[in-house]
Amino acid sequence: MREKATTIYLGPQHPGITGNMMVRLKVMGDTIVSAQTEVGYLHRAFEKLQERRNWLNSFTLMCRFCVPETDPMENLYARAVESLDNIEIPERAKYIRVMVLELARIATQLMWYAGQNGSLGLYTMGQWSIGDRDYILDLFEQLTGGRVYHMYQWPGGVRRDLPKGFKDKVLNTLDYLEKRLKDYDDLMFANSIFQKRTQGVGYVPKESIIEHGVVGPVLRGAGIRSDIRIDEPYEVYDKLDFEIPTQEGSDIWARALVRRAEVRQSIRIIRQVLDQMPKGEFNTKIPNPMKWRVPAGDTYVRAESGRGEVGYYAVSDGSIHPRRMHLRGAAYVHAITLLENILPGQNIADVSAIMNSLGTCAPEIER
Amino acid sequence: MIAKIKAAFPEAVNKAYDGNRLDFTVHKDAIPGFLSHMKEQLGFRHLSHIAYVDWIEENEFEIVYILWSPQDKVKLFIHTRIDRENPVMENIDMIWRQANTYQREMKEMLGIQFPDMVAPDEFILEDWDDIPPFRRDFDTLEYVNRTFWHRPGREDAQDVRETITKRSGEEIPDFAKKYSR
Amino acid sequence: MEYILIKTLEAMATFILAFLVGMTYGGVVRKITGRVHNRLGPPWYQNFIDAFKLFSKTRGIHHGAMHFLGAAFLMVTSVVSLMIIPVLAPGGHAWYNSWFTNMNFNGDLIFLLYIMTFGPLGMAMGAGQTGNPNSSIGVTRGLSQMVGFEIPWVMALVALMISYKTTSVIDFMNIQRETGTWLMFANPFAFIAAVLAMLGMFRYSPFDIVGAPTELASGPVSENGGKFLFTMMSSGSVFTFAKLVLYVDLFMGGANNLVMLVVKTFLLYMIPVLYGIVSPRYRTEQAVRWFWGWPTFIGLLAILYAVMF
Amino acid sequence: MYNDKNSKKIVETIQNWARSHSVWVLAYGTGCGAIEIAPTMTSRYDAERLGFRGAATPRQADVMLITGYLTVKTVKRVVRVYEQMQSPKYVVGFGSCTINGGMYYDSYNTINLLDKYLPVDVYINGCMPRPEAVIAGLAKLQQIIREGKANGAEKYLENLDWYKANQRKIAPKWIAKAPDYNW
Repeated sequence: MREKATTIYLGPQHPGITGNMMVRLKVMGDTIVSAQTEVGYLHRAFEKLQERRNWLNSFTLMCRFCVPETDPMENLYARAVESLDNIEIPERAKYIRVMVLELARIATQLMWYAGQNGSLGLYTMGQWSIGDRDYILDLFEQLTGGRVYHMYQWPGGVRRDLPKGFKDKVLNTLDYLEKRLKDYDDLMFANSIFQKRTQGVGYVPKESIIEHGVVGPVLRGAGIRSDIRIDEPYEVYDKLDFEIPTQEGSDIWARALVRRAEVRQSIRIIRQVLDQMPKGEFNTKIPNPMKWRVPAGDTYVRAESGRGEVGYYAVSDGSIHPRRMHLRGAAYVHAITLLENILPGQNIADVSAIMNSLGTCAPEIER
Repeated sequence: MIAKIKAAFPEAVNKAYDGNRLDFTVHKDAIPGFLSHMKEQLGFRHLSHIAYVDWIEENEFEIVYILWSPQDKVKLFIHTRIDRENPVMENIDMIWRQANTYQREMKEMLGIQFPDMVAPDEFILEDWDDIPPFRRDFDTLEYVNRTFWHRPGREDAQDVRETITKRSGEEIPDFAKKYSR
Repeated sequence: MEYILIKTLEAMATFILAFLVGMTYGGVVRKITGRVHNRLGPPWYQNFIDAFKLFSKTRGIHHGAMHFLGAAFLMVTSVVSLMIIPVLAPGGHAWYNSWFTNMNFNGDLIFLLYIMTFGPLGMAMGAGQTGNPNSSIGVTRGLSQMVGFEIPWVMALVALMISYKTTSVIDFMNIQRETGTWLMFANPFAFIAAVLAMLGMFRYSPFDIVGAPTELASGPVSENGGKFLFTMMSSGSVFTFAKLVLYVDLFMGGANNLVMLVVKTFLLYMIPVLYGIVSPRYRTEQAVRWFWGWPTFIGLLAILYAVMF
Repeated sequence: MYNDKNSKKIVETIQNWARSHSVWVLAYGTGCGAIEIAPTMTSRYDAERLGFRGAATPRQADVMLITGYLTVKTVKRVVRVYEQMQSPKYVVGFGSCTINGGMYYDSYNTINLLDKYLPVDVYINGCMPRPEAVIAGLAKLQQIIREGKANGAEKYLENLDWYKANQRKIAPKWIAKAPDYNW
């Protein structure tokens, strides 16, 4: 049976692939018999380069880990260094960080709207949501100076305070987004063809959740209420009031509903943050970065990104260079073993949709 | 929790930390039994991370398994050291399938051998015939100079600090002198 | 001799008209899609620039003789079906009317049914020659989709044939002129079934499963660039125009002059386009199942209607 | 009459104008710059109004955007994809990583100079370039196409040995397996 199967190389040059990776499919007709991922097209060896940078220079490498969602990585690095060096950051910095993280989450989910619908052939959705994502990037640009790469949440707080009138801008953008989300629902979730394409497709069985380390929207789409923001609250998430949406079904449709609800929760969180944000300092002074020696030790911090749990293991040996930095990405476990596990038996038309709904992010896998 | 683990594995050495962190050091042969016991009995269901450090001074590799217990909300760090000369490690991808990916990366980046692991040879690198790149004795800049080209900079490119001192007459601190060109 | 010469000139005029109108429709569709996408969109003449650019590519890779046949079959199909279909209604009084009465004959509807399935077969040969797995999968999808929408389409035509005892397009147009009612009102079920089949015929979403870019990089044409793609593009636009004209002739009483022709065809063309902009893509078996559901049922109704009344 | 010099020149001018106004971009995000291609192509900065449009396969594409750093593993694929494209074809280097390696200048897995391996027509600097910068670079590409100066493919064919030598230096085993110029 395997002998008659034809091999199809999906990627690296393929419009349906999220990021620069390859999936080698053996198909019989339209049904996939076996799948084998091949990654490594984006390997830049960050963790090797950080052995040659000092503690502040390696911070600028951080946001390059996962391009669609850069802020959780910066947050991880800042918190790792702070916990190694026992830096206490002011309250206002924590609130600003939470606001930036949630804005980044909204931007990521809008990017996901585009990818999911583009993989299903509904290109109008992609045009709309990426056009609206740019308004969030404008907020980032005014706040940090960069559209995609921010380098904003550095060890010791954030790099600069909120500009004048920034709060009103954020609120206007959120109001606009809430209006647009209704249109998205009408175009996407109320669409019978979209439901036909997604319901029951890309099913992640319950028994493979533990052994594959499934996290994030995929886990919540399987009906398990797990989120790093409530499991071990990291900035001021324990003072905020928000829900963790879950769905039964564990297919693309369930994950889509989870992400749809997460955007609304993020908007709610940002509103609370802007209300409760205290006055005061936004940064604690860090020692001179040229000769900043972080005391020896190791730590592991985790954060919840739009694709799930991202963790960061940092080791310092008391020198001006980091000893070892190791990122744990959500896509690192989703896009390789889990994808190879659930692809056989699926239709070849659904591969890119499944990859999008698993939150595949190729640069995060290879780092 | 510490007592439970101690009862099961008396030889495990633990290190005290505050917060929700448990820290154990286990010999490498006991790793699969230890991990499966943690997963099945003590509820550390989620393998969060497998990190690896190259301690070239002690001539050892360190592998850190980080588990997470959803109901107790506890992080468990399991350190183990293996020899750097002939690195061989136990395969655990029958406990957590995702460990297969981590082990492929370790095999490629440090050259650690996992005897009974089923996986393709190449993970990230392709046709790599140098020493495994994440060992600390692999000098990446030297490799770059040997393999690629650097674009020559402009001759009139000034060092930023010198330009600033020329303009404003400020003093360069001593520590910064050794960084300036 | 002069007769043949004049006929040839008229045929060339028809072809040029079809080419211009078809390409312009393509550009206008891109413009409309862009407007729906909240953006400006390309100019309406963008397709002409694209076609000329493709034509002036200096290198074209081919994969053997069959590869050429793929493009050639498409061109032959579109041109022949255009030559069979009468572009303008007989009774018109415009000075150019006599140009566009092409070589139609009794029973040309049967011939059209055959020739319109001819192009995909040639495409299949060409795509098989390229050796690209995406192409072969796309061809399989295309043929299965064709099997899907051919059934309601044939049912609609059979209903018309039964009720009017003719298989000539010209006769249908004459009947509509004499009775004064368009066939879309005379036999509405046939019209609905034919329009539903048209959704699949024009291969806009949700039935663009043949060349789905995110699934199998543009499918059968994925190995064709340069002049091959130019041939396919132009033949596709000519074929679009031919099919639209056929629909107008059969159901909307034809057109007496070019303005009416453009108006009617454009209105018909907007049905698949506007439906496609807001809908995702079906899977292959879903598409076939859809065609064999309501459209086929409505086709049956049309035949019953034709038999009874 | 066709072989007349002036008529040839006129045809060339018209062809270059058409090429400059219909540029199909190959959908191949080789690096992190690809994240800014989406806003460039979609509704805010609408590049299709200038004639840019995505092409799914190398056979149909005119320009390849090297979006950011190129790892050694990707260079091999990029070279093959570039050789499968049909001339006239153009390459746009994207971001400072393609110019001088950028912040990965000392990474063992990313190349530093793109123009040692492929003929680059236009460089867009920045890390990463904003959509406005991308559109400006593409407009520059349109301009040099219109002037008939975008002859990267001819340059590549003329100095094929030099390019192949450079590619062999980083990928010795792979190029040995592949044919010299594979369509």
